[in-house]
Amino acid sequence: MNLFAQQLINGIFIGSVYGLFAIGYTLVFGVLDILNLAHAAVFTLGGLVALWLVQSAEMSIWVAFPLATLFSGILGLIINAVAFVPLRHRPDTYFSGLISSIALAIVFESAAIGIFGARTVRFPISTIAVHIWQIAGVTITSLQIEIVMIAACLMAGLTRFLRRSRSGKAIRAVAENERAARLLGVHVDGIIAFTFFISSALGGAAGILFGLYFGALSPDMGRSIELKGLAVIVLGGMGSIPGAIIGGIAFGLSEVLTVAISGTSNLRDAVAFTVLFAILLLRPSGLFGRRQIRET
Amino acid sequence: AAPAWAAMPEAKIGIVFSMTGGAASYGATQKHGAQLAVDEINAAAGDKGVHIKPYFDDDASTPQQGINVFKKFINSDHVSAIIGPTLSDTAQVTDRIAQAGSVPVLGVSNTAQGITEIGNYVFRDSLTEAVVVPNTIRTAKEKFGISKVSILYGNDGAFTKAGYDAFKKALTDEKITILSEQTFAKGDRDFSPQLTEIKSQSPDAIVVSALVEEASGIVSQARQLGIPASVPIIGGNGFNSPSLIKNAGSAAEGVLIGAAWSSTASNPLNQKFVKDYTAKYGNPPDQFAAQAYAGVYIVYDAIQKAGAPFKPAKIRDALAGIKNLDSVLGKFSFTSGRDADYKPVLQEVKNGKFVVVGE
Amino acid sequence: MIPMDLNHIFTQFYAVYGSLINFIGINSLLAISLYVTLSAGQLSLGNAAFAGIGGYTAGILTMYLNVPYIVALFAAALMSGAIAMILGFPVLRLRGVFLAIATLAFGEVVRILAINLQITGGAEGLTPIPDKTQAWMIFTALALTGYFMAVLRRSRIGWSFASIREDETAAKAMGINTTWYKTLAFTIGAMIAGLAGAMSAHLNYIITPGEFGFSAAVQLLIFNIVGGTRVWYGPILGAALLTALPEILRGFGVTAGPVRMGVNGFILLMVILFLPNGLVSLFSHNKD
Amino acid sequence: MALLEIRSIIRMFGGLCALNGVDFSVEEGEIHGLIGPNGAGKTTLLNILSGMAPPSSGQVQFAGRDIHALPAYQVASLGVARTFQNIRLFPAMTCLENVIAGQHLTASRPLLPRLLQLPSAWRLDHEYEKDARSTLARVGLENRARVRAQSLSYGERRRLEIARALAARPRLLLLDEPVAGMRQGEVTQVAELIRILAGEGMTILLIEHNMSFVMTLCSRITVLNFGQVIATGTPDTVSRHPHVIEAYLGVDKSS
Amino acid sequence: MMLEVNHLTVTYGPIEAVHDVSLNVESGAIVTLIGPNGAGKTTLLNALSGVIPVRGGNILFNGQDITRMSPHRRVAEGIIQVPEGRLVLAGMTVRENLEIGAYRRPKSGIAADIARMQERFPILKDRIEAPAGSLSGGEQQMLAIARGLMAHPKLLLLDEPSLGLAPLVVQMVFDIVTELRQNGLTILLVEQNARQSLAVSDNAYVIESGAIVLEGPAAKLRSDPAVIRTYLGQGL
Ligand SMILES: Nc1ncnc2c1ncn2[C@@H]1O[C@H](COP(=O)(O)OP(=O)(O)OP(=O)(O)O)[C@@H](O)[C@H]1O
Ligand SMILES: Nc1ncnc2c1ncn2[C@@H]1O[C@H](COP(=O)(O)OP(=O)(O)OP(=O)(O)O)[C@@H](O)[C@H]1O
Ligand SMILES: [Mg+2]
Ligand SMILES: [Mg+2]
Repeated sequence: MNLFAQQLINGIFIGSVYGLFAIGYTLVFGVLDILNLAHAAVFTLGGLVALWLVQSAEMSIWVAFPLATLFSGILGLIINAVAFVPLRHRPDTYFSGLISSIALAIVFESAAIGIFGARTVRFPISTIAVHIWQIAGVTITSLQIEIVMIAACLMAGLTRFLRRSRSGKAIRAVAENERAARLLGVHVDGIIAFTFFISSALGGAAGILFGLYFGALSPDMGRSIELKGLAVIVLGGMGSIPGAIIGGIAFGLSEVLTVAISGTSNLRDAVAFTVLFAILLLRPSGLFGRRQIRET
Repeated sequence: AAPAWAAMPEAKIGIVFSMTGGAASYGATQKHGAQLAVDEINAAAGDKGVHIKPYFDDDASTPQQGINVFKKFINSDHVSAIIGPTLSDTAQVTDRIAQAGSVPVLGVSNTAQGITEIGNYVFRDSLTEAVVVPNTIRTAKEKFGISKVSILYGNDGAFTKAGYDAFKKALTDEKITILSEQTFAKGDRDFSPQLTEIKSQSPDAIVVSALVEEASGIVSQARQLGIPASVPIIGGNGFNSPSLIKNAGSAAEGVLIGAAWSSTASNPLNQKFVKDYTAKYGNPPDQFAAQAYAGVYIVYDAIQKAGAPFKPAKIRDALAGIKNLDSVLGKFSFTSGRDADYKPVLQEVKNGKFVVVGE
Repeated sequence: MIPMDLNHIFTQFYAVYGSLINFIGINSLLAISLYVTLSAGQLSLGNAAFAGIGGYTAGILTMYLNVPYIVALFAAALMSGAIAMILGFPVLRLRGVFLAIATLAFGEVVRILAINLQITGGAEGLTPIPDKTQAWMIFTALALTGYFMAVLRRSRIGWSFASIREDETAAKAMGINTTWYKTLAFTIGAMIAGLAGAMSAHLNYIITPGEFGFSAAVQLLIFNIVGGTRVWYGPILGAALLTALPEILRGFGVTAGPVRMGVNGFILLMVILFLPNGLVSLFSHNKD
Repeated sequence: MALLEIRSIIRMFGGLCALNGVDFSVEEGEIHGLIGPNGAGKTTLLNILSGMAPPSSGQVQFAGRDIHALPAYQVASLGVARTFQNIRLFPAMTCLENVIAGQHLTASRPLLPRLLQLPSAWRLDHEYEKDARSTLARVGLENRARVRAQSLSYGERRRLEIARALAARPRLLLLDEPVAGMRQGEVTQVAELIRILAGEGMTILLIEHNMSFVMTLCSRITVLNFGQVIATGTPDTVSRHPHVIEAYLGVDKSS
Repeated sequence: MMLEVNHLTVTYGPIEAVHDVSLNVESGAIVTLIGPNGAGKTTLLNALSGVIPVRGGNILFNGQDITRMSPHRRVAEGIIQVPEGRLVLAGMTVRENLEIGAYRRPKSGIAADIARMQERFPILKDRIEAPAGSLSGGEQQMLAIARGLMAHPKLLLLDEPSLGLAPLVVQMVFDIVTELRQNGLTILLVEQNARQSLAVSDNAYVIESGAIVLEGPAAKLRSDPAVIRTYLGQGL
């Protein structure tokens, strides 16, 4: 029983990490209807820059965290300006944006290798105090709780922001129909840039938390989470913030439960992706996806 | 006119590692090791001695790029010998090209089975897990009285899979019970589900086949999840890197590592290498660097024996004849099957250092 | 004297770049395999997995069963095609990125199976696969598929694909059995991919699960977009440029490692930004 | 037996009953109008007739065959073509290509002669293209053949949609607001075209809010309100029907 | 003069869709623009809204040159367009559509305005929480008009407002237009229904192939034989 409880906690935790990564991802996806495949690179760079600030600039993590998050947000603005704005009005913008963001991701990753080296690095042990609790044989760390809390707060806050606030509605309006939004007085280009900023800042923050928790940062760390992040936002329903978190947790749980139930992890990813596959067949627009509106 | 090398004999060597892609972190230290050796050799050769002209290249961690690089080395650069590539997958393909082109190739990190069986031009100085592991398990059993273990390994990479095979065989040979086998994938950062499962089985030890990127995470998360320090973690070549200690910190204490090289081995060549490398690059070397460094010296030895004009075939013969060469790895020979033949070491992490605890 | 020299230069060139040329051929075939599905408006990220299925099928047949190579090639194409057809009916109900992810998930499952199965050689891959692929085979296959695609455009199938790509609902209303045509596109694509995978396995001596993961799938899309998706030779141009790019950069003395990777990415970015219709716009004068 | 028989069609969207037991029939060769207030269920009914969406219950018979359970492409292959209220063209194709794509059911393009590059394939292409051009000419778009559909104006798009539907040479043509966005002169042209088509034996069911168009063109009209038929008959009877005036027409102030 | 358009030229690539058009809209007036399909009416309105670039000429709004002003600032200035083809935000609810309509104006009074719109178009009341994309064509058109009014425009550009509306509702829309004018709103109207639009307008322009071919007081144009022939007709 303890074992099972521990696995559930593991699943919720790793799922929240996926979700954190996916929130920013899905935000841009929802607005522009294009995938920003440089998101994983921002995730990586956010973590690496925070590490650099802590290690080389000898800052406290509490200073480095917001600075690196800000830096990631600015990367988002750069991605938008370089990889998306020039393509905005091309007929193939969907695919070309996909590719240009990959191209930029390659440039970012090579820059990361060039600047930080290819090896895995970690935050100094003293960066953040971690408490470990053993409750009834179940291990929980303070960092885990913090990460799950942050994910939950972000989900609630962002959802509310999108539903209620003026800018949130403007973001959704741009997502629905850019031309209409423009005619209604929405500063579309500004809203898009703003969305990229928020999205990338979130991506960078996720990278920092990831690095803090797992104690491992490397220039290619975005790669392994990229695919899962993609799976998660589709599972949750594109553009849906609760979907991203809940999809993340669902994905995390399916991974962990495979291990718990089968006792071996050989098929962990296979099961996770099969579940994704099955859910898509049952609910073609994901768990929380927008319902198909009439076409005729 | 007389060729340039008549005055200053120069042997061309192609050196290819994964500078980008999934194995980039290993390729980076390999290149450092090789570069250091080349610089030392060329400095020592002075005006008269045989120089090495290195052609460095990147296989981007993929077989296709590896093939292109090998073809270029052989047909365009006309190198006399090749060192690399980083990954066994790639070597499976590229070494056949070297074989077909009759250019000797020395793998310095390929550990998969069957690589040297490709042909008589294919060598390696990397001890395979199959050589290192039995010794590790035997010593560990004697020392800790281990009778039941859980295994955790990466099942999607040739290196970690080969390590697993070797561990499994050694454990069976030693009649140690395997409680469960868990796997992970390249790039995984979270190992808590597997470790939770393992914890629940209360093994005497955890046997792990992983490269250092994942190994550090596994070691620290195992301790974080409350697997007591009295349950040792046993790893292979992949663990043998200073980053393990750097990244896992105190959790790394007590980890047992069977490896092909030890940074603390008393061998003076080795001590000098560790010192020079650390001075030059600011980081202590890992096993990848050491094997690459040794590889350049091994090839250089063969080159000198073969002599100008450095015909690949003659270098091959000289390589095959290497016996008890002094190297950072120890007294180095090739087996008749062109695999490395020297003594592995068993190390333990103590007070943040690798300490040799047996052979 | 001169002909001999030319001959020498040619053999020399082929010795150095022969395998590069072969890879261009194989990658072009893979790119076209995706082009087929794209031309029906479906983004499949499963084609790399179909190449893997083809590669393993053919490899197992020639290695263990001594099946003649040509038969193995056909078997590979058929196997990939059959799986695509079975997969297609449920999956092709999905649209856009949902389809892409479902096919990607399929690819991941195939990859993980290949890692865990005995017959595929697990993580170490299937090796040594006999070396049977020759340049002429690759380029004959490429020429035939290229021709097929060029001609298909003006056929009933081609028009149906185009209609579905433009507006699936309207296509249905015009009497087009969209499910069938989408499955057809998916299947043809998978067959071409399977063939390419089989040829690649018999060129490289080995096939490993790592070869057809996410990045391989995306790479095929990159070939298509960089080359241009308006005409059948677009994907070929894209595959040729991007496959040769590392070699070209090497020729210009761009050092190995992160710098080359960065320059690679930068060039990719430039092509996307400044050639709106891909490389084909350099060759066709059809302006918009 | 009428060409199209619609019996007790009900269509629910969640709790909303868009069609609530609709019955009427369309005779072969007639021009039948379908009118009613916004949201009455006209487009929903058209979707059901063309197989784009199944009814919640009820039957549709076309030429004696039940078609309410058939997928859209099969309904189309029986000879039913339609246009869309919110215009669904193939945006990146030219006008000519849109019409050629619309020939799916009528053009045979065998693959083999094409693969062998036989002249017959080219001849067919040529023929079909000529057909398409004359179809474009029927809706007055002959000089826009090479223009992409996405750069047409609203009214031109409507006409191109009609042309594309005609390319299928349907027995029954369903038009959803064919003259929306057209001026009087243009409306007259479309009305003329529809009359000619009916004269050629085509049956037409059309939805329209342009009353002078409907009243002068249709031989019979069915009026829907809240998903139910409130009147059906000749333009004269319908336009005098008090329910219809109250729910739909109102009292025309401008005349 | 509220709106002054001088020698305006708009192109799509090589095609000139609007050619050297000059027109004026006086404050508080209703001006109708009529012309055949493809004449350039929508193009002209889009140029006024700033969503497509202008090739030549200029646009003055209350004396201020807005030719290069970005669309959202024009909206802030009070120029609102109800676009052709509705462009409702399909996935957002009817209420959210209306709220977004008021994006550029102060928050106060939005709820009251929504209530007023629901009164005008009862259907919007019934479906207030439904996604706009599920509405019927005509219902969406009503929503688009209501959404435009939510902005409290100074100059309202209406592109075919009666498109797809039932006769009763068309009547209502024209009633609203007259009512708005009484409240001092200025309107530039593009309408298929030339007869009715000329009836409520002060001035009118006829545009053909991108150029103004006729202009004058609406009453005068209503009796122009050419206009009668092509735009008013006698029914069929
Ligand atoms: N997919 C759907 N989901 C929810 N409601 C729908 C859907 N489709 C139609 N409706 C509703 O059903 C009713 C009928 O819609 P329909 O489009 O058939 O009307 P219509 O008669 O064509 O109106 P109009 O003349 O305005 O085009 C409307 O109230 C509409 O909101
Ligand atoms: N995006 C575009 N690209 C190229 N040409 C266009 C584009 N939009 C419109 N046009 C062309 O510009 C001309 C004017 O179009 P516009 O939409 O302004 O006409 P309109 O007067 O509004 O017609 P309608 O009454 O049919 O709505 C037309 O010839 C049309 O084909
Ligand atoms: Mg309708
Ligand atoms: Mg218009």
